[in-house]
Amino acid sequence: MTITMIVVGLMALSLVTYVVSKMSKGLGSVLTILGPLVALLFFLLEGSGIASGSSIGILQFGATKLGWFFSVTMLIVYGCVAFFNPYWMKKLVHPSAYNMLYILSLAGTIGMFFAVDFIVLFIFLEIAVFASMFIIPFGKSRNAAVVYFAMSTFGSFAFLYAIFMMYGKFGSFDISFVLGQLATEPTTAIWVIILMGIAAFVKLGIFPFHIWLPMAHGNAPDTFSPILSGGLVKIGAFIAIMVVAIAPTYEVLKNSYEVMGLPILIYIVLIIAAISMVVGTLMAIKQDDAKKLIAYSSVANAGYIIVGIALNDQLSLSGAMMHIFAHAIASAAAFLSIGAVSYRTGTTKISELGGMIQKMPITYTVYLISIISMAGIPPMAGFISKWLLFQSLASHGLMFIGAAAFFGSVGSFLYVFRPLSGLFLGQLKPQHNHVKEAPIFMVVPMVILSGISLFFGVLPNGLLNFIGKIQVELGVEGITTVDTAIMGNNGLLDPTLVFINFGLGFVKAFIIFMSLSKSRKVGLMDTYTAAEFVYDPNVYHYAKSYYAPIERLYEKHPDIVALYKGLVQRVVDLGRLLQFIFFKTKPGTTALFIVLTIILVLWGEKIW
Amino acid sequence: MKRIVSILLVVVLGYFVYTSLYVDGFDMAVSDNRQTSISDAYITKSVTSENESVTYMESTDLENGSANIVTAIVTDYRSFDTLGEVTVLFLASIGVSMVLAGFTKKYQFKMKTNRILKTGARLVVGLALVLGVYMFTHGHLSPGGGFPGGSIIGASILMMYLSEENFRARMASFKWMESLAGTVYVLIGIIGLFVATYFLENFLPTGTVGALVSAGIIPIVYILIGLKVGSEVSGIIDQFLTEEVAS
Amino acid sequence: MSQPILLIAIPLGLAFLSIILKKIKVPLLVLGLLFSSMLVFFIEKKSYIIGGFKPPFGINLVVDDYNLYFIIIVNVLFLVLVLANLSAVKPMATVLLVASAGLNGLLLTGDLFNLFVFIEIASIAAFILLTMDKQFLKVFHYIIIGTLASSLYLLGIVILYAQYGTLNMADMSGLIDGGSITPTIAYLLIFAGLAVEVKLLPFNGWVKGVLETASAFTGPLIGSLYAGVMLVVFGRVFGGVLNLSGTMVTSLTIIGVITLLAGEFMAFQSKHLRQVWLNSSIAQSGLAVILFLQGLHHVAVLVIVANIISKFVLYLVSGKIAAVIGHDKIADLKGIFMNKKALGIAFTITSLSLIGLPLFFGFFVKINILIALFQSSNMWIPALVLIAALIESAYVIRLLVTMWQVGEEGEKPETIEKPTFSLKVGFVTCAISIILGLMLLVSGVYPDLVINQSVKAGNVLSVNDEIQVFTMEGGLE
Amino acid sequence: MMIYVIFGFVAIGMIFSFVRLLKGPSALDRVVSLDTMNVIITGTIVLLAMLFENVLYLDIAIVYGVLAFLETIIIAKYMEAKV
Amino acid sequence: MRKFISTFIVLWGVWLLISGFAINEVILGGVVAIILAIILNQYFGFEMSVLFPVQAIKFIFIYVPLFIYKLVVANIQVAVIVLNPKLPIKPGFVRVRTAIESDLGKLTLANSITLTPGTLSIDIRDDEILVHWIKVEEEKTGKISLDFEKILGGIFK
Amino acid sequence: MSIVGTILITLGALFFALGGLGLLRMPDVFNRIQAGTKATTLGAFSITLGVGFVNPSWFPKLILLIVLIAITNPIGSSALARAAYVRKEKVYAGTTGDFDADFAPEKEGEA
Amino acid sequence: MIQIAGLILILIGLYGLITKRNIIKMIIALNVLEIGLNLFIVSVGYVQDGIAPILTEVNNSSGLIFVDPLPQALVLTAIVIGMGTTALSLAFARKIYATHQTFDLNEMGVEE
Ligand code: NA
Ligand code: NA
Repeated sequence: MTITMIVVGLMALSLVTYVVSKMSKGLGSVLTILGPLVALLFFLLEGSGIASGSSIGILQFGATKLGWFFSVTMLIVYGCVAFFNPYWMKKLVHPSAYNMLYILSLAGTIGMFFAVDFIVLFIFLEIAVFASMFIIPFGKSRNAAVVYFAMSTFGSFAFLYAIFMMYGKFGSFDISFVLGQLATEPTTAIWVIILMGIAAFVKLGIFPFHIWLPMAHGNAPDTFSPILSGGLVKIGAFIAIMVVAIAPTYEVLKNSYEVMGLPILIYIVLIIAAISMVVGTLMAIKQDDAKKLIAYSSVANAGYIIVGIALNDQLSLSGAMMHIFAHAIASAAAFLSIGAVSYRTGTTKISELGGMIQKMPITYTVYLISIISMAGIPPMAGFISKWLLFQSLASHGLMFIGAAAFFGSVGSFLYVFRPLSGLFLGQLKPQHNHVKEAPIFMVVPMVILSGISLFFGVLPNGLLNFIGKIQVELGVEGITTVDTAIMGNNGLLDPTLVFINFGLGFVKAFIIFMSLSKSRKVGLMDTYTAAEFVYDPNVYHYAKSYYAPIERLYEKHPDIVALYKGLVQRVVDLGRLLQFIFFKTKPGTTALFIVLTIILVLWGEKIW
Repeated sequence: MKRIVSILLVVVLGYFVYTSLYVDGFDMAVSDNRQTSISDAYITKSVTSENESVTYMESTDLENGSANIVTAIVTDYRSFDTLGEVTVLFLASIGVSMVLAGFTKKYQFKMKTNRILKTGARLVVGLALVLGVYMFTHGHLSPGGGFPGGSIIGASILMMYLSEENFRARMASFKWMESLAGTVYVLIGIIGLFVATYFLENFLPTGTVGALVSAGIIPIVYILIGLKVGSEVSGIIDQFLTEEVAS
Repeated sequence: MSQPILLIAIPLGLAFLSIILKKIKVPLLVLGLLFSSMLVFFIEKKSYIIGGFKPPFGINLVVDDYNLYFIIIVNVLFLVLVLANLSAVKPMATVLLVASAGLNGLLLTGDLFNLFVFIEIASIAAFILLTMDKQFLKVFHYIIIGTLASSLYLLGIVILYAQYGTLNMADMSGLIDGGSITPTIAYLLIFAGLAVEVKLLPFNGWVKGVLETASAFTGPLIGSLYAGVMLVVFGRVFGGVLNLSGTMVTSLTIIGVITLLAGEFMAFQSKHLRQVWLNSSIAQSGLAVILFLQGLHHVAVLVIVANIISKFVLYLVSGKIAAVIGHDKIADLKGIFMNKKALGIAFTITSLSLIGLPLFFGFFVKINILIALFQSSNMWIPALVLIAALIESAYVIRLLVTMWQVGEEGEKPETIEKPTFSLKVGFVTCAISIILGLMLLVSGVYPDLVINQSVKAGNVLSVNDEIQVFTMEGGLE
Repeated sequence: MMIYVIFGFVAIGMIFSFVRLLKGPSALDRVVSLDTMNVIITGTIVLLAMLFENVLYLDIAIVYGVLAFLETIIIAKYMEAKV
Repeated sequence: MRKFISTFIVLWGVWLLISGFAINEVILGGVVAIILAIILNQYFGFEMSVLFPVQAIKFIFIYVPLFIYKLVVANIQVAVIVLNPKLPIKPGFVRVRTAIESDLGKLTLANSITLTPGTLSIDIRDDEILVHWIKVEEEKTGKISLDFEKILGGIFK
Repeated sequence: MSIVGTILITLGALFFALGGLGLLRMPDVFNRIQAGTKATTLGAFSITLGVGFVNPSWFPKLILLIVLIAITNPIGSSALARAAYVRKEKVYAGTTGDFDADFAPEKEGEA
Repeated sequence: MIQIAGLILILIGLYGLITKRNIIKMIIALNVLEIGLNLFIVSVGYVQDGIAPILTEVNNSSGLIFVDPLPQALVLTAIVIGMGTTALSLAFARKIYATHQTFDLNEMGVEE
């Protein structure tokens, strides 16, 4: 099996899926499971040395470890999430289209990761974008898709412009060749770096390009939110790595003004990443919708990824890649668990739920593990990556960024706890009494993902060693590991040891909890206030206005969305104005315009 | 205010156009180069062969035997333009009748007939009709031709409408004339393509320059144009002199 | 007898005949168009003399790489359009025959004055055809401005005639390239005349009134075929005959750029389907004009081809929708495709091609535009082109999402009842839309034939050996 | 020499009529002056025929005469109807 | 038939006046005149008696000279008025009776009145002609058309 | 022969001038029609005839032209005068007779 | 001279088109413009001492100096085409009048 065959195969499969789905929705949705799993199998069997395959026209792929890493991550997410698809067939308005686009977006991402030439990369990038874009409105929002696509296209076009700037200078679209030449054209290079950086930011959902993320992730069908958050945003990370690690960015910037020993541009990027962490965290805290909450957490996590990539050293880059993987798995799992709850209850609003732990304990556990990983708490994979990043930040002495990262980590406790307590803990609502645990084929993938989070949190070194090889491929010193421990700048981290400690602590806590269990469960309807029966207990549900005191602190925060809305309104106004001027006319006005134009052009001729 | 601005604009435009045409090096007065160009060949009728000179009532079998050189251009050298022009008029007449489709009752002026006019117009109509026919049968010899000839026919119909309250032209027969004339024009073109080599080729002998029977298909084409234009103009006039009938 | 003149003569002859053979008008129309659509495949590329007078003395028709494909596209689509609206064409059969002849004349003629005649024929036919939509006042605007435009054009070519003593395009081009004083004003007048026809801002005051109410018949005809042909004419005149240089190029390019951007801005705020497409057409015309002015003829040709086909489908479907629903207010078209998926898919493919997404033909158009612009060291124009494309993407996607999805913002579609009305659209319309959509898809995956043809077409106007294009097969050539 | 005198008279006639055209005061006055000018123009074309020794101008004069008559009666009819 | 022939003759005559008398033109003119006469026959009311040549001669040799004479007189009269700084006019509307019945005759009479001294025909109603007179002399009202009436009465009925 | 021609032509041109003057000087529209039409008609006759004397071979066409003018000019004048009468155009103060209902052209439906 | 007159007529026509709101007046303005244009075209063909381009018994040889016949042919075409468009636009004007009972755009409530 070659990459070309896999990519083309997936694209063909997407069409086949459509046709099959038209005949049988169920069979079609099974294909969406088989597709990524078979592809994943091939990747795992062939390993990172997988053959690229002969080119078809311009479609030429080159095997890289980086691409392999990203592809496998993506395939795990797609493969696991796909198990949910059969359950959603009845809920979707256009199930056949969903299945087709699901596979097509996967094909897009895989194709993009292995492209050797910019245009091919761009083609697959756009395929991934528009395929996923069409799925989003199958969920709750129509505007989300448009916002997603518009922002994404903004990024894509910035990228495209950069591609063509390089093409204009070097006459080629070959990625390695063109990026290799960049250092010879510093002015172009800086523009290219900025434009491609913007593209990466947009795709990854970095502030201030993050607004599409909560809209899209929060409103996409429940089966697709995990893909968006776990998978597709990572395209941005891929582009970011391309900009910083593959392109000779540091070489280009070596003569530029430096802050804290870093080129100013890099430092600005770090600041923006830090803002992302803070904004993402703060916004996540105040979300009532679990899916939006996770989406905002993705914004914060993207900040970590960008920090790691931007610093581009041994620890940071490996941390970034580890985080890409860990976050992909964890956020996919988290979204899936919310999806499972939604499957049973029909809502994802925290305030409308509660006590789901009683009905869906496995789902609860999956969610718990995922958010622990996302918050960077041992013993999950997310902890490893954050530890590496903190190590790198500390070694650079970047205290400000470090502080932001720390704030993000603390804040994440707050926001992950909100659904945990509001949605899973607390009182069960009467209308959810009949709710059962998620069906088995939804449970299996969630458990697998949680297992992965846990496994690489405990034994990350297999993965880290591979990341080290990728780093070497990218020309950065690889991360080094010793047995089960990871070499940091100021010490070793042995995740296994950490896990054992945490495990012991957890066991202790569990024993204490069980032995001291004297509390009584009180039904939600069994509530009195001032000796008065509460007829609408929902108002007093404790998940309602969960963090009201904290939220009040930044109640009147400036809203970036308003800024974008303003921008769109300006476009609309301008359009209206133009239409008014040119079209609300009588023939005489048009004649006047014609005369005026002729005069102006002739005048121009006279002046120049 | 609007008027003043408009005047100003138009004046400025005029100034710019004037300077670019007559001041800035590009001289519209240069006309000599034209005589060495296309028209020169038209005048000496030497587009396809090299004619030294053409003499009235002497030169025979030229590529184009029309004594009126404008006619030569209109119905032969650039006959294709003319076919297009005929088509425009044809379209206009169809368009007018479609736009005014609901207008079917004859338009009556509020006043009764002017008897002086009524009698006089009949005389003039006869004269004008002869004149019109004369023009399109002599287009290759004298000024005029199919278009003015046809227009005069249309004008005489208009005169009839104006002077006689009960007059209605027989539009059906005009339609036939219009249709047949147009079709035959195209057919002549196609015959040129098949019998000779080119579309609209002048495949008949061109005779002696200046003779009534000369210039090959030119007089035929002009007669067709005359009939066609006449019937179209009449049709247009007929349409305009009807008023809308509430349906 | 593969004589291109027959593409003009036969429809004209039939048009004249159809006046008396009223009863078989429609068969005559179909027959004539069928004949044309078949004939186009047998035409050889060369110059055809009319009347036996070699150019520049006589009028000639030119068939070359530049116009051959357009002749094929336009004639076939014309037939297709008539077939799709067969029940509506009866009163217009004669005019349609003339319109067909007019469009062919515009594409074929090698003479500047003859071009004027065909502009008039085509425009007057359009005026009359547009009366089908009963918007007399709006068409009147078009008549006045269209006539003003052709008068300006005529003034321009007469000035050129005064200078060069010829009306033949090839002859004129040779004399102009031979170096003489440049009659700027003539170029500008010709530009103004053609700008009205190709809908450049601010020359296009007539467009909105005419196209926003266009039917499934007049829409594709005026918005796609006429627009395409007029752009081809624009390219022929400004790419092949006149030799613009200096400030003039800049000034006129600015007009093109303004048109492009303003078109997209106006489309973005449009609330009606056909209003969106007409504004989008304006923008695309601006783009094609920019490319012609910059000498990037081959990509301009690509833009025109893509635009003819996509606008054809879009206007056709939009017109049918408006006819069935009674209006085309986008907000009220929620989920309209749910019960007519085949039509929706064709519409979607076409729209996606329009905004240049990969897998669709439009993508290669966009990429090749950028290649060409960057190759000629343009930095600002591609940036603006991309901004325009961004706006276009946004409104097209918004439109598609609306038309495929039911329910209000925030509602889950699965809980909403699907619309029960059915979009009664004839089989022919669906079939046509789908076939054209598939063409965009196929040429989106394998665009090489079209792209290579466009390079040949561009080279007809001005030979450029340096042209690089991006195709599926060869990558960069 | 004579030709100047002749054209001088013609010009005077033309100018006077033109002044009436401009002065009006009623629309009909202007039409009357147009009618008069048409006759003068017809005569002038005949003069030009003599001057250019070209018989073809007479055809033009005849056609002009017919059309001028038509113009006059159309306007008269129109004026009459539009009381 | 008589209508047709008279129409044909007039049309042919006009043609020949325009085109000259070359044989080709005579033939062509004849053909054209026949066709036009057929077409116009239904619209052309006037017809000629068998005495047409006599009428024509009378018309040309008696009416025309009188007409020209009157015309010249009329113009001199107008010229005198116009050139007179005082502009001595005394305009008025008067009615003139005529005994002529044929339309063509009435037309000729009205035209003659228009082109002769100081008078302008405005309209014909039955046997009256409304005339604008530039210098009204009440007693002469009846005489305005007398001369013409006599001659035309001899030609037309 | 051409002397006669020249004289006739000159006279004709003179009449044109007089016609113009009449048109200009006359006080009301009826009088203007009188003055303008008569003078210019005679002028046209005179010129046409004069040209005929200069170029005798043109006589047929010229006669046709004269006949044409002789028919059309008075009719045109009458039509205009009738319009003026119907419209009750302002007349010169001393005009006798008036807009006689008895002779006003019939309105439609009256007759 | 005639050329300038033609240009001035074109400008007057343009002025009329810009300022007039009465559709009949607009048609008239357009016609004025077209007349100016036609005048201009004819004047382009003017040749010093040129005669009308028709061979006659008097001017019997192609060796004489004729004015350029081509612009005259073009003008003939332009006139007829102008006549066609004028007829059509007048028909539209009548139709519009029948609907709106006025020729004035301002009175039709056409949005400015
Ligand atoms: Na025109
Ligand atoms: Na050139």
